[in-house]
Amino acid sequence: MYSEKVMEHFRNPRNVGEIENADGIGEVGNPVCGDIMNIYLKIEKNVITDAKFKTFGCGAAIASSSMATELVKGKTLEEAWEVSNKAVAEALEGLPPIKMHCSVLAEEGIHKAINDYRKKQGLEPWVEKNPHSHEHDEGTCQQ
Amino acid sequence: MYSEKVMEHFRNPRNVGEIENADGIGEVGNPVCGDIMNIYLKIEKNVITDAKFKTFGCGAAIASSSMATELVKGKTLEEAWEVSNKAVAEALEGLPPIKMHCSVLAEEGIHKAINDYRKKQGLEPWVEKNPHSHEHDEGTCQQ
Amino acid sequence: MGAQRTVYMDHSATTYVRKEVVEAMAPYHAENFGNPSSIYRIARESRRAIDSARAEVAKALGADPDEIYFTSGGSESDNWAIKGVAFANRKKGNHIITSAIEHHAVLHTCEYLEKEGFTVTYLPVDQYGLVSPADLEKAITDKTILISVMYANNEIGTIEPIAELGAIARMHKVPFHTDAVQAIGNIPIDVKAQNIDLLSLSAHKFYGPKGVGALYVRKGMKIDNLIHGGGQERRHRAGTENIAGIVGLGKAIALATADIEGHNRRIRALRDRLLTGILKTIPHARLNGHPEKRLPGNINVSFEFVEGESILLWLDDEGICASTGSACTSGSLEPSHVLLATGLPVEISHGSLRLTLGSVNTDADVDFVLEVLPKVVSRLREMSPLYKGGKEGGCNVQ
Amino acid sequence: MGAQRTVYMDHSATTYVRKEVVEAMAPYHAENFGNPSSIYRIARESRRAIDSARAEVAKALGADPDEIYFTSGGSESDNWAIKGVAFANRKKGNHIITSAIEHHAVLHTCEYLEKEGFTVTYLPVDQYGLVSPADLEKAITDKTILISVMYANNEIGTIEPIAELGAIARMHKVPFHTDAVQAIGNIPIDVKAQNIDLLSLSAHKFYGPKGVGALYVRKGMKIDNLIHGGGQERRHRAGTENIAGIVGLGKAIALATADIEGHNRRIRALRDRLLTGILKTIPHARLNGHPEKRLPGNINVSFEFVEGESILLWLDDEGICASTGSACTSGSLEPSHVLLATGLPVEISHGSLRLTLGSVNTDADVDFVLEVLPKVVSRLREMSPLYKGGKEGGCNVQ
Ligand SMILES: Cc1ncc(COP(=O)(O)O)c(C=O)c1O
Ligand SMILES: Cc1ncc(COP(=O)(O)O)c(C=O)c1O
Repeated sequence: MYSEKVMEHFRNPRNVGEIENADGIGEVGNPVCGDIMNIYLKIEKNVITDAKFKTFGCGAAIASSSMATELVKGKTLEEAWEVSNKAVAEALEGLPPIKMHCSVLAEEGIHKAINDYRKKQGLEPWVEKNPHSHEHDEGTCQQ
Repeated sequence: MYSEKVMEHFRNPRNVGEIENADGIGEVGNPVCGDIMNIYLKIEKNVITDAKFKTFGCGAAIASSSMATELVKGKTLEEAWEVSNKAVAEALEGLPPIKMHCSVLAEEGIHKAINDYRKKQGLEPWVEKNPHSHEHDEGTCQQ
Repeated sequence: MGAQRTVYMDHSATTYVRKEVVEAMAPYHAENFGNPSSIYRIARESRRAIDSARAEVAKALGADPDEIYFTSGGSESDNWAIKGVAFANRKKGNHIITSAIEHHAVLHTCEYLEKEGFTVTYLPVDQYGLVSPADLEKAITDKTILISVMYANNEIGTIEPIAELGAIARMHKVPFHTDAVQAIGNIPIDVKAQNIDLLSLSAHKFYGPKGVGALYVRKGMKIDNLIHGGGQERRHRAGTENIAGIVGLGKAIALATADIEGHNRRIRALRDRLLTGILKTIPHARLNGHPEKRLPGNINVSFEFVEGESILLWLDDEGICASTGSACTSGSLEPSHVLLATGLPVEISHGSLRLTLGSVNTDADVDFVLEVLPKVVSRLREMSPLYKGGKEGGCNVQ
Repeated sequence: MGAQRTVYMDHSATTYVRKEVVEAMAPYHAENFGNPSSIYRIARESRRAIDSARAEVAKALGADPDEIYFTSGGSESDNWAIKGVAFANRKKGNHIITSAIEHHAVLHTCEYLEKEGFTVTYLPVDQYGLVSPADLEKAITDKTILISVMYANNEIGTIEPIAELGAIARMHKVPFHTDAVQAIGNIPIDVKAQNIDLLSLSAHKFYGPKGVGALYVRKGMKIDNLIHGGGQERRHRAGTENIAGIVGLGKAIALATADIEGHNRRIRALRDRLLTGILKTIPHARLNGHPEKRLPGNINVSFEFVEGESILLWLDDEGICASTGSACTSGSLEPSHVLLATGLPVEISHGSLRLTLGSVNTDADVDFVLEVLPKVVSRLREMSPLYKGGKEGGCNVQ
């Protein structure tokens, strides 16, 4: 059911762990729904110099976290903000339809970590351009 | 589905044919129902000295005609009247439930031939003791 | 008695499973047995096998793979199509149109729906068993929610004008189902070109295994499930998949549709020689069904003055496998509803014989039947009270 | 990666077909393929084969052969039993009682009937998954027309007090159905002694083929047909019989019930060693289901802080076949309705693993799982944000 790329990132996830004193942290998901992602960013001069994650979830959730952190490393915050869930899924050579929400979660985690950083800097948080259906809010896990 | 005995009487039916100037003739059944039996009896001194049949019908109908004519040969009319459909079926080592009506038809054919004889002799026809549901009347072929 | 040889001429009742199909199925019993809903390797292998069988069925019909649902056979497919569409569209209307000569899987389902408050029109057929497109058009009302007409009849082999009927249904926006159980492998089918919305098929009629079939459901159809439960068949047909059976169905349909014309040419030649021989050597015999628009292997003849089962028993003694009426109702005393619908008198319909030729048959088989059958019929006629040397009809006796 | 070995521990999802069964089925594909409704020799052979399979099933259940009807599997049997009894008894009442932990083949059928105007009571279960006879008794009203409680649960293995539930149903004269799909071959069943009126079974759960099952229907039950059509199965289940499948079912049930105790003893010993090992080596693990009243091969454990699918993927990489939730719903995100019904918190239910042992498993298999599984769980816990060295529960995060 999963692409080779997904399985490769699941088996050898990149960037597992936490960053001590991370500049931005994004916690998304809900244990009731079976997936939680914590994203940790190290940011220097508007550039993401390191990214790590901790994830409770299925194979797609782990692979999406791994891929998303890979994709944003080295990018400016503006560039990183543009890394969409689609980009994550594509980089993974596709996800089963039923698992697309995992890539959404990864995008949300990155966004939340960036806005966490911006808030700590006293900046306005950026607004989601394409708000997802927020299926993970309020303990409802509808697809 | 048929016993060996049924098949044997089907393959080698006894008493096929008509009796010229038969003393009693019984015609029963209905082509609409898929079976017709004509029974011919030769009767001398109240004894059936010969019996023949012609039948249009399934394997069980042919075997029942064959067996019934065999059973009544040599019997007095009173004895022959008592040859029931059950006796015919038993002599055939059983009939499938769906085919029991064929043995009923054979009994009716014998009865009708006997009463035909009695009427020709100016005698009262005998009355059926256990009238069957007469499934072959009036073109209805209900089992 | 014990027959020396077997001549199987009942391919419309069922076929043997061909060698290539048995072989294709073999690995799915004891080795690749994984439940395709599971996640691990042997289960993914099952999933792949089912996907590729689905693709074969889709290709054979000109459909999309995700319009194909596997079932347990033709009867389930018919029941599902008819009840599923009827119940799902009950708010729109309660009128169903079908024909008088459908298989019982369609007719008895319709009768059941009549008890549930639906109204059913049973279209008549002409003497050849053909449904008239004009009759269909007239029968459609604004309450009509389903039309179901079989592709080819199982008893008399008549092929219905499906494309025309489908076009009328489409014009009136009524879902159109066809029971193609007897047609697959004999007639090239294209569900899109022929405006077919739902189509039933069953593997054991084209050299596949018994107990597996499929329903084609055009995308966008409203249809209730018949078997609820697990999420199999994209949530439309519950039950752990019969993988070996599905693989067998896929292989069988691919083989059956690979060279329909070549197959037909051979079968038709045998059939025509047999039919001509029967009609020439046996008096008071008549062909039932359409002279040309019929399945290539089908012969259905009525012999006056004799009854069908007796013929079958004698043929069986000689090793010839045939049927009378439809296979499902043999053993019952009711005359064929199909023959009656074509206007054949009841008493003659009792004496009908169906011979359906298929892959296994040879010229020698035809010769053998032509040798045996006339003897059997004349032997039975000799003991028939209806037969007076053929001078008198059987219908007016008594 | 490519696993060196395969350790199959998903016998509740499906089993391989055992050798004796494959062999018993073999003649019915290409040789004895006759349609049992037909009259000729090869067809009578099919009829005989079906009759003797029916006798085997009857013997295994303590039923009469003419109380056994062959179907396409457990799901069809469940659908037929429930819809058939519900629709046939609609005039008497519209109330159905079942349990909260039934298989979806029962639950979704009940939900469908709710849309059709029936009322359904879903009996709760205790922390072990047991239905209480007292609850059943209280739920019965004078409108109750059917009670359906499964014999043994497919996820957590809990065995229900069927004889007691059956006695209550009988006392109130309500038909009692049990889904025994997981029980056959594991528990000796006697439908008469246990007051069972209808019972579903499926061959692929006891080393038989997929796509074939049976429904036991006690004589005198009022039940509508689910699949209408030909006169097969004494006019109660239409469709040309899946002879090979039915023969396989007959053989498989005879073998599976020949020595239930011997079979269980062996499986239970392996299971207990595996379970003890898991609970000893993996912290924050808990057993789901009843400690004693459970299927001999069933283990269902929850591991806090990790998610089930990830465990399965890693196990698959090592060649271990297992499942999480029920096989039919894996791939879905919904937590198991069974685990939730036992009161397990949602977040923990996501981390459940089902290992179901069967004939093929050995001591070496158990050793291998005990070697691999702890590593997998700890590896996943290391990357889990919920796991803080086990000091904090997973439930109250956020
Ligand atoms: C308890 C239970 N009932 C019903 C079924 C359905 O059986 P089948 O998949 O054979 O239709 C299953 C297995 O899938 C089951 O475990
Ligand atoms: C036209 C037609 N429809 C439906 C069926 C039923 O198919 P099955 O016996 O596979 O259920 C048959 C054959 O029996 C048939 O000939």
